[in-house]
Amino acid sequence: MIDKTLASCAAAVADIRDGATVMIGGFGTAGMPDQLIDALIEHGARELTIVNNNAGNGETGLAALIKHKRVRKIVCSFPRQSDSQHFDAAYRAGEVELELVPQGNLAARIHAAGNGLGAIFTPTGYGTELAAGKETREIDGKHYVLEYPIHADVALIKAHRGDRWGNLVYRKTARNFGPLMAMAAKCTIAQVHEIVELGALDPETVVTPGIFVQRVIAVGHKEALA
Amino acid sequence: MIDKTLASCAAAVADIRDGATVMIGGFGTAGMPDQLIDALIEHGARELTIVNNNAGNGETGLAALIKHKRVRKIVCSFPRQSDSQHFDAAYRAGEVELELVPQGNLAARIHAAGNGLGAIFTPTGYGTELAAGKETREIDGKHYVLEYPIHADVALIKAHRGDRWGNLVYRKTARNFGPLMAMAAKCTIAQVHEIVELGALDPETVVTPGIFVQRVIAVGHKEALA
Amino acid sequence: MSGYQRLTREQMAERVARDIPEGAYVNLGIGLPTQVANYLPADKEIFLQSENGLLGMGPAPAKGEEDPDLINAGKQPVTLLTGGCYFHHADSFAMMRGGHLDICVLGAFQVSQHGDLANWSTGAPDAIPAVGGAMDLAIGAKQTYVMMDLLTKTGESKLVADCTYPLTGLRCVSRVYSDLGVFDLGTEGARVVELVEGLSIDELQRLTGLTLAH
Amino acid sequence: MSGYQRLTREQMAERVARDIPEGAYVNLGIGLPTQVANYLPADKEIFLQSENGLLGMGPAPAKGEEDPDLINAGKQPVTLLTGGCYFHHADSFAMMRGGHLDICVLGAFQVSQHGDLANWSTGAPDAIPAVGGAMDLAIGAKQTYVMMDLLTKTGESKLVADCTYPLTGLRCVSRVYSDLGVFDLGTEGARVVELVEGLSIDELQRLTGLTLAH
Repeated sequence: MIDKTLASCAAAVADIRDGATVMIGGFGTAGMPDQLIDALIEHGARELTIVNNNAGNGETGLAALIKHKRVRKIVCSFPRQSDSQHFDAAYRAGEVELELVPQGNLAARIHAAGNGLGAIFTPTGYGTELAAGKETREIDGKHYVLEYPIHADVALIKAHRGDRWGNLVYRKTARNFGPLMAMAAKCTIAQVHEIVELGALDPETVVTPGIFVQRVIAVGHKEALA
Repeated sequence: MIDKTLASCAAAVADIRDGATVMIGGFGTAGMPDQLIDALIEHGARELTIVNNNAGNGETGLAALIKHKRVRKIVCSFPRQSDSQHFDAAYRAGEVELELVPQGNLAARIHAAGNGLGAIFTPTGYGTELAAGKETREIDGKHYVLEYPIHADVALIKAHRGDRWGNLVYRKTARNFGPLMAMAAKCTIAQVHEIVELGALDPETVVTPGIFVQRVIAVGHKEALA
Repeated sequence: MSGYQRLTREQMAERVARDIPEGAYVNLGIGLPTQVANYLPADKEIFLQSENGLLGMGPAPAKGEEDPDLINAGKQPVTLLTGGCYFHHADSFAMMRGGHLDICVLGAFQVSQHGDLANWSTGAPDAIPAVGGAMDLAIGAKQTYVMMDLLTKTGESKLVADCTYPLTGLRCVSRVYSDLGVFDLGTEGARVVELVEGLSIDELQRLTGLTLAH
Repeated sequence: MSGYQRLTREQMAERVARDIPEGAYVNLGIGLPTQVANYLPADKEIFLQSENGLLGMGPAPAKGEEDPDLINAGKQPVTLLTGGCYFHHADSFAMMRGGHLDICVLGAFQVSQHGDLANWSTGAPDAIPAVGGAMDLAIGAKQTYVMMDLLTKTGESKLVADCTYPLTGLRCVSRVYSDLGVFDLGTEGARVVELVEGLSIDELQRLTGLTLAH
């Protein structure tokens, strides 16, 4: 019997190594796998490259990971926010390297990794400084920039429900990067509100098929969730 | 009020022009939009370029379209089958041009069109005669072939349920190319078993959001469908 | 000063809203463009997309009804209309980059008369850069509109011959809605579509330093 | 002829099945490889993927229970296991091309000692070509196994120094399961993993015309 569920977030992140590339789901705090990040902080891996849309909000989740000085580099689209103080400080201190990627290129490059593509000609960023030095090409009268896939050693994502085969469904806009990151990482770890019996998820509505997920951990419902 | 539903397949295909590129959903007969194809035959458009996984089975659907000599070119992965007699005859008679595309490249090229990419480096076909003359590149030690998106004027697809905004859900393996083609065509026409009230489709489980669909026609349930 | 009255931000939002037809798929950028939603006619169905994964975005929820899993691109709580749906980021940006959105409304630091857009960075050497979905939105929609005050607080025109701030996209803005008038942009330069009352073309050319067709 | 007994197709399918571990994600190609499913142990959970959009494929349905919307890549009616799911073609080929499948089992016209595969076309000038998902499967899975009779009906080896038929993929096959033995392939050439009883390496080298490590 295949059972991808684990009892604790600590067990799920225990083999993440120093220097690993870790994708973290979420758009702001929606879909941010807080408990897994807390476990990662506790675990202690350092010199991480983090792929996320943002660079942390407030004091928890990715912001806490940065605060604890575990992050060497961040690949993201929108680091600077009103509550990104820990990133701001680390960046200004030269402790964290930043690779700024337009959000659509970020999604497309993660998607390309999951799909096994070698590179993609993307329309976004052409003629801007974020494409400086990159290969460009005119195709059918439009200009494109060549962008490479973003792969990861580990993806930490948050889903709504999961089963022991790793099938996942998400909740509202907390879905965001989760399904893409699950496809692009060697090991995808999902924290879910609830683990359900095999077969309880409608096969027509599974968003992330289990093949893309290696570990599932139930962290319980938040009060507000329907 | 926006209402994308139409009363008949005939009305839905009435503006398809001679020489149009028409994507047709389906893998074999699963997901093949038979009623829309029948209407297209009746409508009479000629010199069509058809994009489908196959090149017709038996006497109905795409096979009938070929039999009626409406097809100038087929872009597909698997034309030759035990029941592809109409394609076989037209091809041997030199009446139909064939562009043979590996199935994964077909899916990826359609997907690239829907996503606005200019081209993709794909792993499939490298070193084979289906990549002859195509640009190739070694990226991180692997070899890739440059493939271009496939766009269409029209996509004819079959879904299970739809609403007046064009949101669609599919049924089992009849989903196949439908969601991709809907993204890659200027005008996507979906035949569905049933049109439901707005809101009857769970927003978490819509597979094709209405933005990708221009016309929806109910053709009734087949008996066997649960 | 001349005897003209600048449009308020609310009036600008109302003006943009008037040009959005029923059935349009629209992305409203963070900040001022978000206010356009307040002026869309209730009797027309217009589809608002938010790049974090929803189509058919509704108004802000009532107090106490906020759901942290249901937010817009500005990370504010929103609602979903009946008939709306959720999707992941790749599908969301497919909508934006694949030419499926009809209209995108963005703010700007500068727009060139030919439609170049600068709205993500002032190029200040000590600033932390952030781009989000701005570059994707700028080049992806069928029509990209900009909504901005025509002049900076110090009186410099934000509609310029050539952008001096870092670019978001090239030749991507087709129309500018400003507090002083509406402009169509293109290879021929800027054309005045309408002006606030009391403002002359001559005065507008003086304020922008541009030759404006009309 | 020597005193050895070729494996039947059923025995070959059983032999392949024995090497598929619990938890593996597997695509079984059309034709002979499909039979491997009949020999997978019932007490182990192995995930069969079919490229037309399902994971967790179950056995053929009972007579009268066929659903035309639930078929495999060979267009035969199948069932879905509890815990299986459906997806569209892009996601399906992402599984195949993105390195997510552990094992893919294919038939072949020829396999070179270095792992080149020819299984989609005999190159006959009047044949109508068809490739389907063969090229995607060949290069996408972590391990690509081939299952075939070692010799053609006329006695020519299908394990060859270099393929003469049009290629499906380069250096993609890691292992061949044949009616006469099992071979590992790689840059060093073919290595015999096991032989049917009564067959000698010498005889096998004579039949294939290859130098075989063992």
